[in-house]
Amino acid sequence: MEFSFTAEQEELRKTVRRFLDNESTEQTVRKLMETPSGYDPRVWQRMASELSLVGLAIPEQYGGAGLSAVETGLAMEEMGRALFCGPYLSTAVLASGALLRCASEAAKKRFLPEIASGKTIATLAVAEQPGHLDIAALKTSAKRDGSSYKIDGIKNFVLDGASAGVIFVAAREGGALSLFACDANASGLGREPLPTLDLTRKLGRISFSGASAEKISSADISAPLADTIALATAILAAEQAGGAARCLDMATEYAKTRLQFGRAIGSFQAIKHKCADMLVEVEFARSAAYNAAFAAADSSRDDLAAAADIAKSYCSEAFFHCAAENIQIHGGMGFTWEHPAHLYFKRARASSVIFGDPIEHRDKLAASLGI
Amino acid sequence: MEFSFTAEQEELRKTVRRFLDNESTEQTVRKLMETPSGYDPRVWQRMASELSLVGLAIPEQYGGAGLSAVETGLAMEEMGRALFCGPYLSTAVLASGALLRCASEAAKKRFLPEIASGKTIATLAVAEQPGHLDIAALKTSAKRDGSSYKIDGIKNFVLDGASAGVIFVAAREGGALSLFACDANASGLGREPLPTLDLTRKLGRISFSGASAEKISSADISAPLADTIALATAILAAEQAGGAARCLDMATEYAKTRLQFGRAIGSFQAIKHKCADMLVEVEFARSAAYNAAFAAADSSRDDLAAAADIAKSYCSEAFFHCAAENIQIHGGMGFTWEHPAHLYFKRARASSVIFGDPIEHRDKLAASLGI
Amino acid sequence: MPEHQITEEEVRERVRALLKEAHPDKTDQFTFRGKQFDHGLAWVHFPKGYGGLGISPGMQTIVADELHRNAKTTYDDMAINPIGIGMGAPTVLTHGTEWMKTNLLRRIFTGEDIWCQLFSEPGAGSDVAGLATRAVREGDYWKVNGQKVWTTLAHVSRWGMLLARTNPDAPKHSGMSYFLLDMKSPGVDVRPLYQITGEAEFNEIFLTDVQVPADRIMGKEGEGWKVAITTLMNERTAIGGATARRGGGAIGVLVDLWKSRAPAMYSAAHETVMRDRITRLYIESELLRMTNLRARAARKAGNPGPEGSVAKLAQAELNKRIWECAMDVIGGESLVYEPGFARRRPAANDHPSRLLQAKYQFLRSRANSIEGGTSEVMRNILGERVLGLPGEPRGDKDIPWKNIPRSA
Amino acid sequence: MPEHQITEEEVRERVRALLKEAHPDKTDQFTFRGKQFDHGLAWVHFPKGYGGLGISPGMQTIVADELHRNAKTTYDDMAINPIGIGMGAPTVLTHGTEWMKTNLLRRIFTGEDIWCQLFSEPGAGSDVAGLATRAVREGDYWKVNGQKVWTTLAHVSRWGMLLARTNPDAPKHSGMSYFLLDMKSPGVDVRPLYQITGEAEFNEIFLTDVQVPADRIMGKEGEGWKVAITTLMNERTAIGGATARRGGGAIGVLVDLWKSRAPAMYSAAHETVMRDRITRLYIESELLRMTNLRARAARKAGNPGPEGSVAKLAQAELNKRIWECAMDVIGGESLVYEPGFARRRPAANDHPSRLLQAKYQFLRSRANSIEGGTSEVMRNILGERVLGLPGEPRGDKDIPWKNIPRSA
Repeated sequence: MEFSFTAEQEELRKTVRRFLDNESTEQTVRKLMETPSGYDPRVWQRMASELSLVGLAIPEQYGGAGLSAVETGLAMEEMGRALFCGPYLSTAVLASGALLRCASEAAKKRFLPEIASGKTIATLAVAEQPGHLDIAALKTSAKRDGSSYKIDGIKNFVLDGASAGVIFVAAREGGALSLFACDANASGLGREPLPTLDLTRKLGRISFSGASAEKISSADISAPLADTIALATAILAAEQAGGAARCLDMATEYAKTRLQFGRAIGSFQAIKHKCADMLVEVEFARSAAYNAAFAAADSSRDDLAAAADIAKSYCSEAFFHCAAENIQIHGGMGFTWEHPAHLYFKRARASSVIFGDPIEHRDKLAASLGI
Repeated sequence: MEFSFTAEQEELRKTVRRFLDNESTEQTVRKLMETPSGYDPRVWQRMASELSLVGLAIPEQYGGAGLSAVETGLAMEEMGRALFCGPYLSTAVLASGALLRCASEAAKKRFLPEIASGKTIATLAVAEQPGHLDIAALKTSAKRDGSSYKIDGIKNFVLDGASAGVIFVAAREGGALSLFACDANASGLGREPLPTLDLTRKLGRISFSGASAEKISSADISAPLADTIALATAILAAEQAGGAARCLDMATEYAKTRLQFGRAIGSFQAIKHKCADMLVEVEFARSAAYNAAFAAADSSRDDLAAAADIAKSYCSEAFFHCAAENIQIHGGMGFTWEHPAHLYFKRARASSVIFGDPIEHRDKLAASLGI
Repeated sequence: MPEHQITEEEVRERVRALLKEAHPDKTDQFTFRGKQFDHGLAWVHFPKGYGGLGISPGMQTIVADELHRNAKTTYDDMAINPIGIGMGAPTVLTHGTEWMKTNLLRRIFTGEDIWCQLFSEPGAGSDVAGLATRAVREGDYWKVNGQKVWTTLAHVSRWGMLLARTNPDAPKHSGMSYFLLDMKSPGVDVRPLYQITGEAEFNEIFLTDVQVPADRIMGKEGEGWKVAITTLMNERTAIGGATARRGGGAIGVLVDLWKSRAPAMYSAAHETVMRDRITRLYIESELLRMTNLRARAARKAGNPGPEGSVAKLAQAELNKRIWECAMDVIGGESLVYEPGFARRRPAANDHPSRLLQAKYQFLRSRANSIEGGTSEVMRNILGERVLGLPGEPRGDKDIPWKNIPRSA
Repeated sequence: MPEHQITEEEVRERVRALLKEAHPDKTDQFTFRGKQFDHGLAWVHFPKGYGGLGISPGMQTIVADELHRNAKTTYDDMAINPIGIGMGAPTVLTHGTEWMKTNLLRRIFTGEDIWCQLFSEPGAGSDVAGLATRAVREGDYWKVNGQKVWTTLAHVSRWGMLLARTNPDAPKHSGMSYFLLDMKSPGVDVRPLYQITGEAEFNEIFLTDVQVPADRIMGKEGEGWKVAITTLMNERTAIGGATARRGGGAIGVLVDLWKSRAPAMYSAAHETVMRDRITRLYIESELLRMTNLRARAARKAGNPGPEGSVAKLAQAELNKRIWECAMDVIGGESLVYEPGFARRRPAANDHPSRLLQAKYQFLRSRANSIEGGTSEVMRNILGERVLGLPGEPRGDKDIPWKNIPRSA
């Protein structure tokens, strides 16, 4: 297994970090998190056109950069560090991932360039219940209505569900699961923004009451949809690894400069050893996220699902623990609204649930390993 | 709930500790653990006659001290501290507990005074398999043979199974479970001492091949036998609490006197905070063990099984953790044969398995609480 | 001393006498509690004349019991004036001037005067004795400048217990004095401090040229740390309160949430793993409760052991784990935060449903291991004061405070 | 320098040339490895004449590969002379005298001379630099007195790397010197040190008036710590070895034990909880393996990061948990210890079955977080050297060693 990045990949990381250092400051995050859409269209446009970040993993023939999940993961790791507010996971990972894996050539040609160019914010609506995400149990239904379809059902916890322009929705036509494209303004479509614990990532609840949609897949999408979600799970783990690393950096920096009893608190073993344990977690989280991204990018590997389960279960717990320890190390200050520690803590909690919690991922992994 | 001991109980604790300070020194423990029977008959005799420890919870009419599980628990806590080597759990807790709960008046009159006086070492043979102790699944069978019975089956991990003079065995006559008394010299009885991880507590494997035995119960003993095992579980938890407390004492003492980098290692937070966490565990373990002993002693309470599950699951993990941390705090020295730390570590590991491991106890507790 | 021989029955009689004079169901809080104070039934272990009878503190439960028997209206000290009653009154009794005892204790008990505590500073958290707020003597007054933080109830308080540095040339512990601060004095600026939940339970206090009359000092000049210890000791006792009911408190909410979860929300394997985790938390909650009962029994027997000191550390860490687990029980719904993060002052019973309570407490409980002594400080205390392990080498104890390095 | 341009193919040619001269399947270990040394194929990054070719250490894998291709007999450096090859040779190369390099390196590589390391003492564990073994100059000799401990292989060693105090008046780090000790010298008493498993992997060494010739010093007098650092750095590299195979090593044994457990040994709930725990350990084992691969890739790229330092800490703690879990899988059978605790020297392949291996490793692994740097010391290293956190105030650094308090 190769565990190193090319010079181009390292350069991409630096570029993204520089960009986010300017465009995703704490002040910006706080401003955006109080807005309904939770992102800045100007910045999104720059990410798409100047940095080609939105279409990183979209093939060049569809207007993308033609790179892979490895690059997407690197970019997301940096976004995790910076607590970037924007529809990257929904648009650049889930929606474009689903299009590439499930959709017809015509649909790819139609939607992918719009996504890559930053013109369209899109999302993928799958989950219906608050618990386990079970693709086989999805109930949202589609009924043929002339050349288009009518969708009925409720999709919950849809990433950027209230702000996306196009919603790709997994619905069942009889037994088979298909992918449908539904315009945000379609009649019969109700969108309710959810008040989120993590203000930096917006969620919506979408109710389809005979909402008009276009079918864009041919065969049953259960398998490619699961693959899409495994990909997004791997990329989300990279974001978590970045968040965990940033928490360690914040805690370490504070521990170096905060004096109590006449010494830097980082000179006390209670704090120093917490930081050391966080470091182990951060390095393990990175290994997990990189491995999952490599698995997604390497067509000769067949272990993406397992790698994603490993990455998400570990990175969720590592990020949560680092975010919690960061609060503890900051003491009372870390508990205030004005300090950013709580923003990472809430992000860590919320991202640990999306696509399945750690116990679920371990359950799936164990089943695949015969444990 | 009352959580204090009477002056008499406190005095008993002191007496037991004084006695064990002399009779269960590390040197004695090391000598006895290398012997097959693992105990010193002279000391056992003194415990029985001078201190009345063996018959503590045996009613006076059967030659005992007429006290309760509270006193037995206190005594066992002290034995746990001192790593006492002797058949207390088998003889004074399990065998006499089973007699009191399951046996006929005649059997009580015959066996209990002999046990209380120190004349008879006895044990109770129940478990057959290495896993879960399931009374309903016991297979050892009894067949009537004139006025006595023939027992067939194998009992495993029998406490002091190779040295006890009388073995009380749970066997099935048809569907009903009964208690039988089997002399150690009975024909058809095979006893194999097991090489134990914990050298300070002896175990045997007993095979009954038509071994001659006397039936000493009348009704089915499933319920009172379970009650006996709950009692023994509670008392074993007290022993574990004592062991954990002793490990904390050893670690603390060492941390005060061992100098590295010109300071006592206990002045480093890495060590100090380990000790503090051990202290929390030790106090919780004590609370758990006392509560279980009070539950066993108080006939108005019906929560012995739950209290024993709480106590044993918690005390097992607390003792193991304290024993492991004691080794770690002692560094290389704690890893040597010549230092007693490993004796506690092995005792902790072994006692966590006897009567069911922590997960099993939590499983039972959850079922009883409807969790 | 006849006071020491007052029997339980006599206490009950005194309560009944009080109730004849003023009944809480028929008078207001201030009137009734004022009478309760005058009858010596406010805090029975205080001396006569100061709201007590000079008898064992254990007798207070008899007062509560008898009041409960005879009246529907009951008052909770901790709701009325937690800091005043829990910490202010004992400090005034031990270190206050005669004027303070006579004029302040009764109004603390009635709740007419709410109190707050001004110890912590942005630069002095775990290291309270490192504080930098300066008090300089100017004639009959002390002029105070500095900043305090984490001040509960400051925005409604009449009096503040203020610890300030009066001698920067002395070592840190011996250069502080303890003042009674009139919170309405000019120069006292109280600002809400918003926390992770979006609420402002606490305040920041900016003190600018605040004048404190010279006779408002408690204890002697330079001996403020000694007085502060009295206050802090009473804080720890107040925090160490136990959940007296089996399966009550946080664990009760968790178990209820678990039992009422939607069927088949997760796989069977997931549910089994969660069940073991919840059972483990149940066990630890029970053992914390029992350890508190043991501590209470030991105190009663005049033989306090380490059980009490253990509770603060254990409770803080356990609470966090319970609410984390509750969020996992809630599953996807935990992504949604219905209470919102509106910046405001908290009110009682804000979160009536167990679901909302869990979400709120998940955030709020993060402070449990920080407030009233961080878990790291508690482990130091357990290690050093209970187990007798040596302290760390200290570079900040015997040098002038002004020479100790501190954060900007 | 033409050496630096030796290609992979040229290395393979040199190996084939060696094999023509001496083939391991046909000669004994000493002869073959002696020739390997002479061909510069012992440690290719060493200079010519000292068993190397002065090329990149990465090329050593080419040598191993080519040997493996052409011969059935393979030798494992770590089995033949772990301390001599792993730590002794680099130390001799860097700090040894010309005589040492010429006369010792070849015999280290062949395994004719086994080496051991004499640093740790009963009173100097984590604090190695606090050691008390004294070396006093007497004419052409140093007279050494003291006690060493944890000395692997001392009972079969020809040479020992001895760190001793030559100047007790100097601060601790600058009063030590580094000696090459002939283990057959009079006054060297090697005794087995039995451990928790009943085996004696280690020894205690008692040194009584041992004479060490003055030219057996390595580095300068008083600069022994510098030499010791070279030795220790190579120790850490040796310990940081990764399990290269997915699911191999300890976790492989655990998973095998789990898969082959008796059916229905425990309740379904019990099994599900265990399954989650094993899966968690599997994940962490995989991540440790991957982190080691990342460390290797980073070293290859000349850009070593923190991944390597993380491995020692993580592996020690993980190993303990894996073997604890294995015991829980075994259940009641874990009460039985078939290997026994006979006091003896360990041999290779002592515990062929997975069951016995688990029981043995359960005990043996307790030392993982102590040997080669305790987990507490490793956390200090990670905190200070990797994260840049400040050290603790030290009272033992700048005063004469003899004035530092130490254990009896």
